[in-house]
Amino acid sequence: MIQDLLTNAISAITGLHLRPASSSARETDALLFALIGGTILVLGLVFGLMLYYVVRYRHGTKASRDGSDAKSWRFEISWTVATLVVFFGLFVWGADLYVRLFQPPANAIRIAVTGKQWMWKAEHPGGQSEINALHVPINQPIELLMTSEDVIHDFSIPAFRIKHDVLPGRYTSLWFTAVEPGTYNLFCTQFCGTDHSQMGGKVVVMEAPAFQNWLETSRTSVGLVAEGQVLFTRYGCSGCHAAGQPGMAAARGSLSSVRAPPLDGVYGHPVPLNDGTVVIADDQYIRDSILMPARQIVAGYANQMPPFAGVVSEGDLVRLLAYIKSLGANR
Amino acid sequence: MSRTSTVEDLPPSYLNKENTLFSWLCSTDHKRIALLYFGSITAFFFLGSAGAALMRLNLISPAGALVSHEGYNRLFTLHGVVMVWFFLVPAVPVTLGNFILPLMLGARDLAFPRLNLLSWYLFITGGLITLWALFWGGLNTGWTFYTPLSTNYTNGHVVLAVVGIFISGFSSITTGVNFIVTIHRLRAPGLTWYRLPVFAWSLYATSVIYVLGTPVLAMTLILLAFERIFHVGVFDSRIGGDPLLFQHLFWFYSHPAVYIMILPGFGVVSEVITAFSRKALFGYKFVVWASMSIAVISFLVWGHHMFVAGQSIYSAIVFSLLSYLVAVPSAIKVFNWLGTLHKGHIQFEAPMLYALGFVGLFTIGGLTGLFIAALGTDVHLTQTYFIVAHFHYIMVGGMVSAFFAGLHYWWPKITGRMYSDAWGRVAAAIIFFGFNLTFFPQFVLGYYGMPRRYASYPPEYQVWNVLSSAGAVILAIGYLTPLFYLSYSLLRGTRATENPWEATGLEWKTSSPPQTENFRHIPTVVDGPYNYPPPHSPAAPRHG
Amino acid sequence: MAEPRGFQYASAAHETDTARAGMWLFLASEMLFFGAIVYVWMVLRITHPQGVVLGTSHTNLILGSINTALLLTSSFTLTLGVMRARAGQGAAAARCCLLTAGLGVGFLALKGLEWGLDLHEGLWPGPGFAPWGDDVGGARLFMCFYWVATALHGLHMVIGVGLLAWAARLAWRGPMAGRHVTAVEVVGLYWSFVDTVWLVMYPLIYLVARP
Amino acid sequence: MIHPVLAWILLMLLLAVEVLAALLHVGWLAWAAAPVMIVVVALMFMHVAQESPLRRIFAITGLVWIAILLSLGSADFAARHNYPAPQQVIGVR
Repeated sequence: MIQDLLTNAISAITGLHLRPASSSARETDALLFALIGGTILVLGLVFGLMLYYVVRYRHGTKASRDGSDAKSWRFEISWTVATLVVFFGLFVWGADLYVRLFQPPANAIRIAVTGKQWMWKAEHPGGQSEINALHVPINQPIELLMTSEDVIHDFSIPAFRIKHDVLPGRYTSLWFTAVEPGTYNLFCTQFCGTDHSQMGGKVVVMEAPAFQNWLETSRTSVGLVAEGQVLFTRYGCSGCHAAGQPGMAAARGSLSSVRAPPLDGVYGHPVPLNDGTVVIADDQYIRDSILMPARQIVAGYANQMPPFAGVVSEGDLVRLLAYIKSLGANR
Repeated sequence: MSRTSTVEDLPPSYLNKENTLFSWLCSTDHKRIALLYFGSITAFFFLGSAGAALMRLNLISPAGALVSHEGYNRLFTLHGVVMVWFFLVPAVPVTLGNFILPLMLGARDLAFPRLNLLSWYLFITGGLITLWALFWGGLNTGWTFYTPLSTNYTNGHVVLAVVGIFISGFSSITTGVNFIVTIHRLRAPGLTWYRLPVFAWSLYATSVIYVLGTPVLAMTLILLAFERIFHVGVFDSRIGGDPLLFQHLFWFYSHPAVYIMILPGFGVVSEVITAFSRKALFGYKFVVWASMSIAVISFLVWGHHMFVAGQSIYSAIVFSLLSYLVAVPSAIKVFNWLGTLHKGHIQFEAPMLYALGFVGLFTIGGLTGLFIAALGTDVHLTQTYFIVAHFHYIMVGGMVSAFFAGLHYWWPKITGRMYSDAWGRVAAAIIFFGFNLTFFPQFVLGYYGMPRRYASYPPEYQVWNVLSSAGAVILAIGYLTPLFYLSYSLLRGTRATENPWEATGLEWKTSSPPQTENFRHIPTVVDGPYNYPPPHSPAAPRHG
Repeated sequence: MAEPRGFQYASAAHETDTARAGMWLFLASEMLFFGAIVYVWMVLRITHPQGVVLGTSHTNLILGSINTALLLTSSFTLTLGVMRARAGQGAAAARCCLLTAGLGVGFLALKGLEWGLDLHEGLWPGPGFAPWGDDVGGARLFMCFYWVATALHGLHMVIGVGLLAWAARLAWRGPMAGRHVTAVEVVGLYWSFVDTVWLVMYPLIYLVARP
Repeated sequence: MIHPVLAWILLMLLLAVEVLAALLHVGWLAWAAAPVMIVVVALMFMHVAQESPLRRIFAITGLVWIAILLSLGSADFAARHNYPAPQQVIGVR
């Protein structure tokens, strides 16, 4: 726990997890640092003058007050004009960046992104689809064509310094060129209801050969798992069971507010039950736990889950199983 | 004068004229109505703060330490709705403004005293209805009520909350009408426009926004309620409606509303800084017209809340440019306050400390506003904790500090009692420190990309969140301290003289607390505001 | 010179003047209220031109026009009332107020009839929406605008009728000095304002996009 | 001051013009008649011309603010092209 905190602290304070990872991110950072520099200068001036004045001109000092009612309009005009000029410069700089963020290059690969409460689905041109994840090759412009099935969401990748709202009934777009391989956070940043803070995932930036490999391998089995994940949300499983975010699940596991056992890393592993026995979580166990949850209760939890027998069709059950199986590797 | 004297010993004033509950609840005296408002907004402030405290507690742990996701969503909705509509928007105008404005103008009351009382009843009715919605079933849309989440996808009591906000909106409009007409029609003889104290000007500017912005919010809320009740409406994308239309309408009010919150603060701080620098306001006319131009330009910039929302990029560019324009008058004010300090005779009573804190925190808030007015950086920073930090620097660091500055400054006039200045200074220092510790880390979190309105978050954000929560504890102590020493002052404070700060302004030319008619004889004004004479002798204490 | 009722005023004229100023400022606020719904119409006109045309083609031009005439006439009768009140003819002023209120009730009755016909025709934007053609969705959006705009205007009319009754009562009873004139004048301002709101709504609903 | 009866007759004529314009598809005339009618009501019935400058300023301010809302607000919709995305459509036959 302490060690975790320390590691997190170092990463958090240095911002290592947020080095600019796209071509535009570096430009955004340049403007940001210019703004930070200017802010420090102005703050220094304001705080400095304020402190200097309140000390020098505090009641009772002998500092000269002559000429304190001198005409002020020269000062007024000069600082008004000065701020106007600086502000106009900042405006032009920011607007230039923004306009370019809205003009995807012609050779961009188009990936369709759909947001819904509370998950992201991405579909590649080759038919590969993924849930709460986005795999992209490095140094290749990517354009996301995004829409929502319900409320307004927002697709945000802080490491790329970009985000855009995802609206129902129309397409919006976002483009980037990743320049650093790695795995980055993906967030929904427009408040979208109960599990808004869970509506995220990972953006994985890969070298071209690795990405080709990923495309080849994910063409097949991903279908059932992806559909299973949709059902996992639709049947309300995700309301209580943490899944698909190992870090989050681990953090949750240590807390008393958890209402149901997290499902990451469950499949194929031993599960202690509250009658003292231990079972291996195989297909039959998962199946029984969905249809008749009261039969086997995981140690440390109360049974609050309704039975899904007669609710979940056999086809859906297969997909849910595939999804929960896929979580087995997340330990 | 004995420290233990009771109300009955005092000379006749608005406080001891009649003291039945009925006489307070049916009073049309602006001073008593101001106190009714004081009571209600203090309650709302501590309620909203409690929501914030629970949120900060929850965010100590990445997975959420306290409440479920739904619980967290309800908490920040409660915090936002209560703080925005039932504390920040009314705060200074309806309390300090209501009390001081007629005194400042040399008037016996506002132009429409019964309307003033009605506005309090509207406010409290709207407030109670909204509270009912917030507690009975809860609300999880955020204070912004974005469609279609609020219309078709939430099961909170949206309509009820909207009705409450709608009703309290009427209170804003009636207050605004009352103030503007009063300033036009009830100034004392000789009190020309350029002799008006800046506080009166800033209330005028605020009222302009009340009167012209609030009705648009009212219509927006009606359209929202229509859509929620009938499952069809102009924002419904399923039949081709546009959710962005809601955002345009909503921000047309809600951006100027930000200036409703801060403009009166500008006024208070101008009064306090001049009084404790014993010097006229530097560039009085510039400060006045800066307030008035903010009231106008603030209506031209609402689109900067929608840079990544899907509006046309041409609109975004225009709104960005206009947003920079509205920053200019704010910058002018900061420079003018500094100019006022220059070659003054500065004293450090509690109100002055709060005012200086305001200048510092408002400057930080204003400068970080430039980051998000710039389109390129806004794309990264918007919807993150950077936004949260930015507007809290303006709203809490700025506005609440100004509210405290004004409260301490006019406290002797309102209550007729002095408070412990030492405790006031201690509280000001605690608040300044606690505030920075709470909200500065949120700038860093925002830059690192942590989204706002998150009940749980990836663990790499924890350190800064813990720092922020620690600051919140200190801030809470800072806000509770005045509650104690001001309550003590109410009961046992020494009697205040007519003008304990030796300040200018008509409000100091009547007894403390004032009588029901405000003035025995309406004063005639012969000179401009802040006409402070040079101090009698360099080291002489001014009072005591 | 009559004594003012409020102790904060120098004279009764000061008080009357201030009341009128307050009403004008409130009307400025009301302008923005209805301005917002005009804005909605404008956006629909830009984004759904065909839908707005389809919606407009189903509105009842005859009833709408009769109502406009009624409302204009009511504003006229109230202006006569204000003139009577200023001339000190309390009873005549009260009669004008009541006549105006009667015309207002007539407007509301016709409006109710129109709403009934609209519902019968299937113009409610919910399920069972009848109009068919290009951009039905846009027509439904237009009908959302129509119902909200007319309902809110109607609500203002109802309030106006109440205010007229109040002003008529004051004018009937009181010596026509001071506040009775003020009451009729201020109510007159409000009523004529609601009239101008209808003068904006009328073309937006019935005329401009009529095919 | 013109007698209100004349104003009323003028308004009725303008109303007739408006209706005819709509029936004969002269769109601009329907547009143009309405502001004239509003001006007539404001001048003849609300006595704007006789009002003090203060109250005229109040009225004009309201109009200016509406202009802000309409112009800046509709600029976005005029300058934007929405690419509609398929979604569930409710209640249409």
